[in-house]
Amino acid sequence: MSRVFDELTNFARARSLFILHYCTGCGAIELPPVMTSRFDMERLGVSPMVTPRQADILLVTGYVSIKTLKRVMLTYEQMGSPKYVIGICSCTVNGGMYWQSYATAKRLDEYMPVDLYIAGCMPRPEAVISGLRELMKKIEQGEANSWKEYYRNYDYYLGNQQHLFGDQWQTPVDVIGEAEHYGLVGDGTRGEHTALLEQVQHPLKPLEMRL
Amino acid sequence: MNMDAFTPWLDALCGRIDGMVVACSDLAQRRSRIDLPSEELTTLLEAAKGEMGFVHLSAISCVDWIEEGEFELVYHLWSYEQNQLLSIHIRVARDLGRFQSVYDLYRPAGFFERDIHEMYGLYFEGAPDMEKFILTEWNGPPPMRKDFDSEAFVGETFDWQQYNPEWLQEIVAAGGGVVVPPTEQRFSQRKKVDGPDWSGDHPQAKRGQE
Amino acid sequence: MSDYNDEGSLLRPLRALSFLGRPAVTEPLEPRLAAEGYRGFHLNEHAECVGCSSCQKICDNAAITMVEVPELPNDEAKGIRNLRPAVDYGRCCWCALCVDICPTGSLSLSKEYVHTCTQEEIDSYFMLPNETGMHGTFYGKGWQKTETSDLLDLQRQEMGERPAELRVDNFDEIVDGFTPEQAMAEASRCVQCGMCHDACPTGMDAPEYIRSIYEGDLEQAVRWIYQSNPFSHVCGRVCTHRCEDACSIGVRGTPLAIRWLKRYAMDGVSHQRIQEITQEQRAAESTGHTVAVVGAGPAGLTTAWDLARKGHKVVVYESRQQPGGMPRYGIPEYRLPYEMLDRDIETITAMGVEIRCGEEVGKQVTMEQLQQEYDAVVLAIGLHLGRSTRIPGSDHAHVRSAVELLRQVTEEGTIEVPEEVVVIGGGNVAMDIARTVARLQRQQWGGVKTVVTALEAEENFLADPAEIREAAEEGVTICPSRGPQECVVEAGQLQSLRTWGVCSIFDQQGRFAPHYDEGDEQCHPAGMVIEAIGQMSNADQLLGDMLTERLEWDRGRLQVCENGRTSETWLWAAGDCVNGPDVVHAVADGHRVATSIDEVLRGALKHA
Amino acid sequence: MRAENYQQINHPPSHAFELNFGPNHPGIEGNYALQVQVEGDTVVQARADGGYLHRGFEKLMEQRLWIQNIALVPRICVPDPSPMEVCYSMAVEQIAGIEVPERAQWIRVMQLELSRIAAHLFTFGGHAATTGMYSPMFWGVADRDLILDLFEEFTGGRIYSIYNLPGGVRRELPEGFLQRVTDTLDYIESRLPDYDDLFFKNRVFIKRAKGVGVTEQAMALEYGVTGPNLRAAGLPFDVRRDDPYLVYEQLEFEVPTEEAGDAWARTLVRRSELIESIRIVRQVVAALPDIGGPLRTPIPNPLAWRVPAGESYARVESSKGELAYYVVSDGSEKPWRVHVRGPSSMHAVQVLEELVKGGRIEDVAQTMFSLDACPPEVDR
Amino acid sequence: MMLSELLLELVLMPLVAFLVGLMMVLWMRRLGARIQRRVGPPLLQPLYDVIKLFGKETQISHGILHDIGIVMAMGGYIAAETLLPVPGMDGIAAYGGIITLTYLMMIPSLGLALGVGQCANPNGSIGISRALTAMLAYDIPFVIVVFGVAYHAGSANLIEIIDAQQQAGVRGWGIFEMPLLAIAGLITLQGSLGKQPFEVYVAPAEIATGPMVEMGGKYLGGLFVMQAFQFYTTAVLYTALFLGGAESWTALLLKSFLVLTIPLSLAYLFPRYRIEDLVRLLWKWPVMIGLLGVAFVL
Repeated sequence: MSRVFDELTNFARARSLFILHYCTGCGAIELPPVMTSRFDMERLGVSPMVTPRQADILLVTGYVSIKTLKRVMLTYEQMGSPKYVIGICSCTVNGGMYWQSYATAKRLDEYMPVDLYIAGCMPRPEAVISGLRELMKKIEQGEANSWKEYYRNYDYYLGNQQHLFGDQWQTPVDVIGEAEHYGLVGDGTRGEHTALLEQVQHPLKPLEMRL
Repeated sequence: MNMDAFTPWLDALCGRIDGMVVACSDLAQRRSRIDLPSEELTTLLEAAKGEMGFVHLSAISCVDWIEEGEFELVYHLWSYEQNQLLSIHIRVARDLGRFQSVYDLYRPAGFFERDIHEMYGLYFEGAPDMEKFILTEWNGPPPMRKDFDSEAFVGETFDWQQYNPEWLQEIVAAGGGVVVPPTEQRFSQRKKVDGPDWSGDHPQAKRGQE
Repeated sequence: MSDYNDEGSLLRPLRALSFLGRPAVTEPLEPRLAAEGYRGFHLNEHAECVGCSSCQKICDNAAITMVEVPELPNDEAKGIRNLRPAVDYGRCCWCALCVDICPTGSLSLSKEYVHTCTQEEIDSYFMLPNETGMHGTFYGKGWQKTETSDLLDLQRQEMGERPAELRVDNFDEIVDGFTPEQAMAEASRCVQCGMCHDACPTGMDAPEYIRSIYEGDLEQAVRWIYQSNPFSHVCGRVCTHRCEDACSIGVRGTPLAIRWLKRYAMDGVSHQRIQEITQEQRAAESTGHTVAVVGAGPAGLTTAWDLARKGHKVVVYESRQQPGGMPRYGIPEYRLPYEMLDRDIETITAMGVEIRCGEEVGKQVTMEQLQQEYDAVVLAIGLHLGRSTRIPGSDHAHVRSAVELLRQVTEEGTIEVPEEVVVIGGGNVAMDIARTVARLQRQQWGGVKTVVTALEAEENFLADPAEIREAAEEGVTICPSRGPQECVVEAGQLQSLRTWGVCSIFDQQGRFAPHYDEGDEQCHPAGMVIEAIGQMSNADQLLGDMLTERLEWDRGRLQVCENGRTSETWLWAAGDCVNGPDVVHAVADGHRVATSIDEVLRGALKHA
Repeated sequence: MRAENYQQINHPPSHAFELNFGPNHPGIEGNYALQVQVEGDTVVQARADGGYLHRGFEKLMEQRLWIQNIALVPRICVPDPSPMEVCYSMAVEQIAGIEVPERAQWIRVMQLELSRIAAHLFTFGGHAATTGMYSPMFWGVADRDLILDLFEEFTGGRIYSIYNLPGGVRRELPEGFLQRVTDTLDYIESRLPDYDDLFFKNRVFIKRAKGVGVTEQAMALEYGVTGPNLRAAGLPFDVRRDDPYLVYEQLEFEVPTEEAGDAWARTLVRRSELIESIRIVRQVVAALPDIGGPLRTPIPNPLAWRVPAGESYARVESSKGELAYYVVSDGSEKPWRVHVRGPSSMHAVQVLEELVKGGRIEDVAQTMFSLDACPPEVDR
Repeated sequence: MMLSELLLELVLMPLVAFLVGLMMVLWMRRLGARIQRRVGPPLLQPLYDVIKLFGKETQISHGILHDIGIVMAMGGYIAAETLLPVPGMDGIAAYGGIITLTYLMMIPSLGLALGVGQCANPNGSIGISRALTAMLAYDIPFVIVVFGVAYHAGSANLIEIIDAQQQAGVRGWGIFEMPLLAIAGLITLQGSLGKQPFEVYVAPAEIATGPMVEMGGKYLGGLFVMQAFQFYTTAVLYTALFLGGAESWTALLLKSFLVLTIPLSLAYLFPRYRIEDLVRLLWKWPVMIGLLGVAFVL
């Protein structure tokens, strides 16, 4: 019975995907065509959503500057599981054409687990659509579980974040608590970086998350 | 518009302002360049704005001449009346690190000066807002300075993908493999070669030994 | 035009309701075929690509890695490497500059543009473009190089030379040399692939000195040149430029004039300054070893130069009155002014090399003496005897060998030539003698009646195409595909050369066995027939019988190991007498031998 | 999941509170932020916060060869990339003293104007969407896509054309291309009445847009407003006409203006500009077949090309306003300095802060979109 | 009526309402897609959305009131459905009447306000204050319309209102009897559905979807369900008041979809008003027309 239920949810999940409408980089310019009449992603049940709480897919559209990456991390942690991360454009994979820039983060997978990459600089709408369909296939088969990796290897991701944002880095989300809640505590959940986080963690003042 | 008045005005201005040099003035191309001692800047700007209608500050560009130890500031002014662009070049000592703002005369200077401050570390006195804008999360030195090496910073801070696809494994197994990684052939980063190495053996001989 | 004060209407938007009944503009879900000229994933014709890595250089995204593919051909002489570009799509920005700069035109972009992968498959972002495409399906070529988009300058700078009518009656140098602008433009064409370096027998750092020339730093260029070649003036003029055959620009265009650039760099720096520069590399102290070199040609002097540089004492024995060997006695002055050769030799002697001219080994001094006096001896005697066709009548006194004749011209300044001359042979020596004779004929007879006959068809001539063209311009008649049969002698007077047309030169096994069309017979009237069909050496007298016996020989050539050492431990051999005639090979050989001797001597030092 | 797992954030007990517009907010164009102090529905203070799209272009360009930068520049303004590459090329050409063949100049004009049409169609949609009307966005983006199809065909890329090189353009136009340009323009013109019905004559929209974000001419001049935004304030200035480049002098076009300087006036100016651009492209299409000659003045091997020492200030009229490149060469293979003066660096910062102040929350997004501010241009 | 039968109806009516409501959501999205010249979502899209949202692993609650708010929002409508007579099922319509229904239809907004208030997100707060203001704006004409219809029918009981119209034949429908009220009702309908030009409280570009800003998972799912109910309730109510109800389900679906088509397609043609414009408009035109209509009725 629960398997049937799981399959039903996966089936529905694959067919109803809300993309977070967050234009992190230049690839965002090919999203309006994807959303609008010419390529109409609503055909696939994909629609844009404006806040992380509502969204299922975090579409990282190209390079993320370090400043943006902080916000992307906040956003990612606020999204409800199961959540999927798609990295589009070259820049999310290996720095892209900005690989020698001091301002951008180079590899998205160091900071959050990624479900799918779409190649291109920037990928055409058709490529984005193909990517979405690929992701839908994976979700339906229950293979898109990167969000669990974030809990299981939180220490690794947090370490990379601390490396970039400084030791004082913290977010309002208690990831370890969530990991326990989901029963996803793994060997990599806790480690030296989470220990550091516990040391520096302090109650957030109003609107401090504005950064 | 009074197109003919521009050149005489420029000439007259040279007499009024010490050290002002009209480096070139091409009316057909609508571009003129003025070199100026930095302390005369305000005088010139006031004259340009008040007398010739140079109300539009198109941009302030900063150039880091590190070997001369100077920042060059270029004020690009446009006159909607004359349809002429005036580029005013001044030099500021790099070590000093401060200069006076022209915000009072030109509001757009607010953005440009703020930008130059965070990118070059040149502080403008009298500007309303010198807070960081773009680089709020940046702790390093002003990145546009020539002595900041972006690539070195990147090399220290980030890791790259270590691809090892199947086709490469096959090639390696057959005796080939990566020979020239991309960073070795960066033509943009070519240092001027110091010259041949005289001391060793002749390269031909070396190759024979390989 | 819209009016700002128009309040608009609440009802007009309702017209858009008509779209409820109109069709959608949505495209089907499957990806469309991209436009012609689309910039999708890379394609690379592996058969055309030569692995020059220009694509890698133009890509500042550092997206291209050169990967060695062992199964592909690798031929340095032809300028083909088995390297192929692999593209990192985590870096690429699809600007197609790599396509536009590709010297061979093998790179292009396809119309394929969809690639997705999961984190585990991230390796698929790094791929080796081939002819089909990223996923094995060919979607058609998109962006390809066109004439407009080509970023390379395929046309060589025209080298100025004096017109035929001005040069035919004198031995002044023909080419003008590059002007600075030309040299700059020519140097700028270089993509620094280093194919020339790999193809050059002596491994000259051509990319580096071309770069230095482009940067306007001729002294640096000279430094680079002297790194590997003390005969820089000579090679800047008469080198057989293997480098240019390998040049990747030459795949689609005319290769860089690397030889002329070297000439430009050498001429651009004063002789004195060159000597100062070369002294930079002289070893500070002497090793105390002594080496004798027999023959002051390129090979011998290069060996001497290298050894002297490293602090050994070198003495060169030269049988003739002047040093230089073949470049002096075999190459006519209109190609290589002797002044330039003298400069090179001066530079070498300035390094401390002692040249004893007129001391012929075997006469004034014997090999045994050398063996005892010196720690090592180098044999670099060259090939100074002409081969003969041995056809009937070739023993006539007016049937001469080209090398001897050229030597005579150098030594005597001029010789008497008959009104009609026939040259047998299609190589550079044949052209040299033909053009020399043509000049002399012009001086002595006022007109040119020189005929060159060769077995080969014109396109297969061994001589440089430029040489053939210039010879023709100067009035030399070229008769290709003629096989010499007889030097017709009547009443003791040489009358003519009788030739047959050639059907084929080699038999089916590729052996030399010319086949003639006997019906196609011609007689070329000749007061002199000059044979220029190859050279050989004669070392018997020089070496002495004992030594000749002890050494190993193969078809008249001395057998040496790869380092130039003979079966005698104290004796090395270098140059044409080992390798056959080629100046730059001789230089390379000199380096190799010098390195070997230096190692042996130093080893001895260590052991002692 | 319960809230206990989250750290509580207590808000200050005040009727004035802060709202963050962006960086993740549908009312913000691109990745940009505006911190807004609100009392009731009124904005009392606004502070722009950029840098989310900062890539350090100017630094990168100092590290790359002259030609390599061509791939970099279009990325500076994503919605309207063509002026970037043309302007950079022009600046380099000026320093190097390269004449651009006439045919290339005409093609560049076509490219610029097509890009302007595409950018304006995009902006209309974005502007409409900020007021809750999404259909024009769906239409506009879909129609813009037809222009992108044209770009794909003649430049090889939909968005980033990378079609210009210093000295000219990279490729010949494909066969029959001009006809397809005409067809597409015909189509877009035939769509204009639909847009008028739905959008430009929509009473509710006009009501929303009028009086929002007013830049009076004096204020516009003081704040360095340029482009359509300046023309909407009544100053008929257009770089194409008054500081002409390429072959704009040979083309006939109007410089439309409006007096009011509000969001609606800006929209109207853009609409007129769209029509003018179509007119310009038609002139180019008519003229191009008769203009022969090469497409590019050859430049030396890009791996070794050294632009002589010098400087130049090239300006073009982008869809957003006055775009300028200040390029300094020290005679080496790489630029010594490239300064990009994006029009949005004015519009999105000081002008936006000023216009939003005193306005209403619901007009913040509209103000930004009506200014057509482009954050990547600010951040570079 | 048997109690068991009644209970069955009480369960069935919201269920049917939910399903029909989902179809209406789809209808809205398809209408929009048509106008926007595209294909639009597949048939079961609203259902997938709801299932997915309820199936989310993360369900972030901002406190008990947050939960209650959403339950109120849905519950208000579920209760309202039982008061809405449909062919074959009257539920408790006979006991509740139109006045109760009117009150029940306000509960969701209040529930939402309760829940969103707990989220402590300024955008949500602004959104909910706008939503309540809007409710205030459209409730006045709504009450007038309802009053007018009830007065005309001489009963506040929906069953009787429907019966009265059906007996009078097509010409006896409210829309012909009370055209002014019907028009006022239509404008009010637009307001109560919160569709453009009255879409002030979601306003993504202004306040990032207002009340929904902090909603995720089942909370957002609840809102989706609420929207389905809302469409259904308003459409069926309008049908009952002005289109003579329906004897058969075919007629009901036809009529209610037709009714919905008007506001939903208009929604894609207009931008939103500012909130004060909305209040002024709704207090001006529908109230005036409504009062005029009531005057005629009187």
